[in-house]
Amino acid sequence: MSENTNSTALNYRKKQRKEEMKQQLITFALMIAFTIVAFGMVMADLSKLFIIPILLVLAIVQVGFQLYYFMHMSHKGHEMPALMIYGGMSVAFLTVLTLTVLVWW
Amino acid sequence: MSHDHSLNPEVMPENPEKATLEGKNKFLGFWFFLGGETVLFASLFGTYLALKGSNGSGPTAEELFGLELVFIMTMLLLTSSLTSVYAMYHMKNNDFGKMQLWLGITVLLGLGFLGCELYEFYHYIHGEDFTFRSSAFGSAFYTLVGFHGGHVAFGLLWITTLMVRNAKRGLNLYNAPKFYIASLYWHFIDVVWVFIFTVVYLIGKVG
Amino acid sequence: MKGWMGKFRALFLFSSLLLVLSGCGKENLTAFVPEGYGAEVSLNLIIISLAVMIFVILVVMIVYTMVLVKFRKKKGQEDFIPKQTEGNKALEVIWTVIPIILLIIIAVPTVTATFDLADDSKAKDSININVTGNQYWWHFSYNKEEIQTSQDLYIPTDTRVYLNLKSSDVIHSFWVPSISGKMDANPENENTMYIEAYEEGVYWGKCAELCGPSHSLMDFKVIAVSPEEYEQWVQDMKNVDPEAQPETASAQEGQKLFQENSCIGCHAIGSSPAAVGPNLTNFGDRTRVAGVLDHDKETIVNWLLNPDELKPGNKMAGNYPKLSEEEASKIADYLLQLQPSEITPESAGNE
Amino acid sequence: MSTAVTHKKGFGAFLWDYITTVDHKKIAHLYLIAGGLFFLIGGLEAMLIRIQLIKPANDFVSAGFYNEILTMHGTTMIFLAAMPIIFGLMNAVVPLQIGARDVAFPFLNSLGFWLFLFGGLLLNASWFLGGAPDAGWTAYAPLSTTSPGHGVDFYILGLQISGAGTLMGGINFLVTIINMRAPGMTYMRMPLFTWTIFVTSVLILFAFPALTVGLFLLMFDRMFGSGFFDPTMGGNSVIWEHLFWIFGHPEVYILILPVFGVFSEVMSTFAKKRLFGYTAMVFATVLIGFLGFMVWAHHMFTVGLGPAANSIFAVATMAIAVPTGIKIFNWLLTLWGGNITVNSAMLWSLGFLPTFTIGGTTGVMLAAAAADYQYHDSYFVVAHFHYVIVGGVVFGIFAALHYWWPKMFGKILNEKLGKLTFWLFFIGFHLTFFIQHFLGLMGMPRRYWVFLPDQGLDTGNLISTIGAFFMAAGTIVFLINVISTSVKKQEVAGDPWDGRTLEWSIPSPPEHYNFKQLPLVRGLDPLWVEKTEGRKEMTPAEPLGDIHMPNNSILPFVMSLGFFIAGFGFIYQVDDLSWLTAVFVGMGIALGAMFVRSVKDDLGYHIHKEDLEKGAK
Ligand code: HEA
Ligand code: HEA
Ligand SMILES: [Cu+2]
Repeated sequence: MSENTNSTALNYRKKQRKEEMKQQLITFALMIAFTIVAFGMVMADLSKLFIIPILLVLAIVQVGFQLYYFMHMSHKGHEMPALMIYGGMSVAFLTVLTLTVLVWW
Repeated sequence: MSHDHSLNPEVMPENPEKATLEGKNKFLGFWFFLGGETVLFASLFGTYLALKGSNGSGPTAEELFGLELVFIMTMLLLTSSLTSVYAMYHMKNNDFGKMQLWLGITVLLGLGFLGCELYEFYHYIHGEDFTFRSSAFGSAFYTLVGFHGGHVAFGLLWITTLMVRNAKRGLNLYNAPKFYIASLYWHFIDVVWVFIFTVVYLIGKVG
Repeated sequence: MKGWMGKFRALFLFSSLLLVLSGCGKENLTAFVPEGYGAEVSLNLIIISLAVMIFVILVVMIVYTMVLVKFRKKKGQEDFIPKQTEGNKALEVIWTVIPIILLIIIAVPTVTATFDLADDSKAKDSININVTGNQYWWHFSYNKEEIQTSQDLYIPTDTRVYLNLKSSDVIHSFWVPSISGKMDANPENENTMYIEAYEEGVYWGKCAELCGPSHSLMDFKVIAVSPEEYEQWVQDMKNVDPEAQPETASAQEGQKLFQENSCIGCHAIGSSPAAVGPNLTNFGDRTRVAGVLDHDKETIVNWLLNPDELKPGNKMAGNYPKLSEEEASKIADYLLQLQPSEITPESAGNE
Repeated sequence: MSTAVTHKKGFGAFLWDYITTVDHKKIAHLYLIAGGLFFLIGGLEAMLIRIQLIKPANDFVSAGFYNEILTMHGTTMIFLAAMPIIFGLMNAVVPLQIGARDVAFPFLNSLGFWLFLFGGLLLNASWFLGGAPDAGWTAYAPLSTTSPGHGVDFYILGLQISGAGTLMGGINFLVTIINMRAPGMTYMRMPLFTWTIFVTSVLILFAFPALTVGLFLLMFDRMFGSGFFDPTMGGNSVIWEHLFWIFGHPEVYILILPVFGVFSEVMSTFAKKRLFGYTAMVFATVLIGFLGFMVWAHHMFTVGLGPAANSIFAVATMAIAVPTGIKIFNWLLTLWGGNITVNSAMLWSLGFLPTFTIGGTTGVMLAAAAADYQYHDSYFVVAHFHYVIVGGVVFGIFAALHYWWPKMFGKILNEKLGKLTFWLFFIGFHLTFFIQHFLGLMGMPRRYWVFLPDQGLDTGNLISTIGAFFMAAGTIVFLINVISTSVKKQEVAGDPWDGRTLEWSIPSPPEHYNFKQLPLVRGLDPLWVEKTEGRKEMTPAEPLGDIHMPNNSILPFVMSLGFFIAGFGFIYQVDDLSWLTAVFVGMGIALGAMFVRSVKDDLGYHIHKEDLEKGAK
């Protein structure tokens, strides 16, 4: 590989990263917005049945942002990490579900 | 091939954290560890949810929690997540100084978060007489939030150690994976916090 | 009920056969001879699943034997390299589908039976008994009738009796194999199950959840009597006078000792709810002392002198002043004459 | 066991070598020795149980002591014997089977072992320090939270420490299998043992955290006054049951899957056939692992979860019979049409098939919730799980030891003694446990210190105890075999069984770098592929070059020792706060060692090409 192609490749990569950084900033803005919405809804004292599902959805989307944008799970080479994270999440889901539903008074 | 190839690479490759076999292993192993941590925190969340009504004669979640401080803490931690993204951005551009700078900011934000949390606990214990031993709810609350806080503290220690240790010698293929997984860990802490502020504080407040 | 009884006869024959094969279990204890509804439902399910399992095991064993007979290395063929087969789609489908069918055959009655045994829709109109597990004894309180008793649970035959199980300390499990399967008594919530005995009898019950050193000594009895006898028992128990004077002098002194030595602080006689120790209202009618020991004066004296030796870790030991042998004997006399009812285990045809 | 080289070095150096080693083959030896010792201890406890139950109302041991023995028997066998021995096998074999020079994290590998060992020692120290845990291996609260003395504290800290080691092992093997396979070794060419270890590691990764949390909560309740399981504070003991079984059920598959792998290897080797239905076997393994996480409440049918939950978990549990059945029939068909050599390793495998089928089918019977109301916590359950655990896991371990002994130690175990071991153990096993199915239904609950006379339980228990003595005899014959083999002078070639997989393509025992040149894998059963084409060795995938090796380290030992000391501190600070010093000292040592580890570069070293060539004959 000659010096030249090497550096153009490097520049290209740099540019790509800049693009990505921009995306991440947008993600961040969204996360902040979501958080504010979540807190706002609770402070506004809306109906419980209405808020709780929305709160959970907001949280899940935020976590998706973290995983896919901040932790780069969308990049290639993350197949196994994704598999194990989803595996962990399924077990986590069952665990939380059981402990909320099947421990009774 | 010299011994310290990974310490003095001629060129930084595109993904320095995954350029060596050791790096690849660390990267993968750490992700898997996070998969396990997911179950760990799920068990704590489940326990908390099962016990959050058991406040005995003490305050309920709704009476106890205030949202202002939690909001500030959330902002601090979310921002620190972004700053550690910046740090990794500069790592990939092989700009060690900027990476250290952003990591430093991350640590400061984390410290802020931890400070708020300690203040909150102090307030509950001395102001509200709500402790680890008050009721099953108390035990579950402090355990869940405390486990997260412990993770934050460990993360701060870890990142600081990495920064200090490598301050003089800069970035190389041996420490790049270490920086990278520390930042993954930091994001994960944020992921857990998102659920804590949603499930514990916000839903707790809603009742 | 009649249909079930018919089947029950057939089952009885089958299970007797099993018992012969297995060298017998104790009647009134074994789950192989169901004497109650729950045990019968469970045994039906056991037999269905056992039949399927025997079929599965037979199939495996037949193939296995053929393999061992036909394909062991033979003299002169040491170097024979068999064909390297990769697999066989048809076979694989067969041994996936057939087990699924077999499992459905078990799953359907399982689900039916599970819902059947959990049915408490009629609980309101039936006899309800609160059962409390304690280290290491059982307490029964008939809430409608204000009757309190321990260790021996009297129930009428052919009637569904609902039990509300709870524990006062650690987890216990209520099990009377010949009448019904078990249900845990948890410390923080109440579990409901029902039992129904077909025939009069005294059935052995056991604690089935590890609860401490004397876990294996936490036996109790279910005494099933005819509904008329049960009614009478209820009347007798309701009319108990806790202060009644015993007849013999020794027993009278025993009564005094019983009160002075603070026995009464933990135990109770009459319908006041029990606290730390078993209710002794009908102690004289018991089949066993402390659940497992022979019911005679000597044993009771020994028990009073040194309960920990007979039942390690029980909560009576050390909680009352030391007794002389004479005192113990008097207390035993007092206790043995506590026979408020004519309905006793004998009425059910003892053991 | 010891090579000539180590002898020359003297015993001190030999010991130091093992304490600091990061070589997976030596760590395997450590796991096998420690696990083997714990197996003997657990077996001794089993013998005490059986002697106590030889006749009704026996008073050979006291009631409290019986509970300690039975708790320690279960805990020791599962956590300190079966799992570590399996870890030993996977350390010995997996890197060789995938054509790797090492595991992904050699340092963590060593740390995992020392954590397990120190955790196990801590647990067993309880015997000498006022009494062992006595709440059953399941440690149900509130019995465990209220159990007097320190027994349960030892249980908590011992398992916490050794559990951390296990989790590391799991992650390590996952990464090893994913990242370190030799060129050409695709996933669908991996030997079945490697596949089962892969799935097992996933199970470890997701199951152990639940136990970790459960143990923490138990610890907080016992030591720091929290109220998770204390009903008076609003706690709920059912949470512990869930957490324990969310871990506990996958745990039993963590035990059984690796030996499924072992049997697959042994049967195909000695039938001289490739594994029948390889793809289906892989699929079944994954499916068992997957389903294993959805069935835990079948241990809780009598807790009162309600008929809907019970039914769901019952049906989910039954579903596991399908993939397991696929395995059983694939093994039978592997043997079908083969040219079967029946040696010791094969005997254990052949003994396994009917035994495990019985144990598995009784498992499905247990899964029928309404019937389980009768079986639960009775000897029927004891019979079931010994049929699958002893008839599956222990038989599998014996099969694996006979099969891989030459690879690990360069010597073949004596065949005559091997067969004697098998027959004694096999007969004893069925004598002991078959009758227990009936005992259970005849009304004998488990965890009973005594059973009463006149309840029809005498004969069955007597037979059961007699059987246990046969098993003990079998075990002793095996020990004799091991000792006499290791003192014998004997040379074994790399490939004594005409093997099929990569581990048989290198010398026995292998060099510490395993493969001089990484092999090129050209199919399933790579060595067999080469053999059918008339070659005796693997084709290398790379030219001879320098080999990078990790440095030995004492730090894992030090770290584990630190946790061990801190463990004592935690246990005794309840009585006397000055024990907190031990907590600080211990944690200080452990954290200090971690600190050293993280600031000191550990780049390993290289074995040079020239030295490798010199070594070549
Ligand atoms: C290695 C360990 C191991 C294994 C592999 C298994 C395998 C299984 N186990 Fe077992 N089990 C234990 C270890 C194990 N178990 C332990 C230790 C306990 C007690 C813990 C304690 O309380 O202390 C226990 C307890 C236990 C219970 C709780 C009992 C109770 O406490 O009341 C149940 C209930 O469902 C159960 C079910 C099963 C089932 C359905 C399987 C299945 O995986 C079995 C599948 C296999 C087969 C079915 C055979 C082969 C299949 C065929 C030939 C195909 C055709 C078959 C059919 C159509 C049926 N087990
Ligand atoms: C891997 C798991 C495993 C293994 C291998 C075994 C092996 C054996 N187990 Fe057990 N067992 C459990 C796991 C296991 N068990 C569990 C989890 C429980 C439940 C505990 C609880 O309820 O909490 C249990 C419970 C249990 C009980 C029920 C106790 C009760 O409920 O009261 C019984 C009773 O018979 C028993 C017997 C045996 C026997 C006879 C063996 C035999 O196979 C053992 C054979 C081995 C030997 C006999 C070794 C002999 C060695 C020597 C004699 C040499 C000694 C010398 C030196 C030390 C130098 N086990
Ligand atoms: Cu299970």
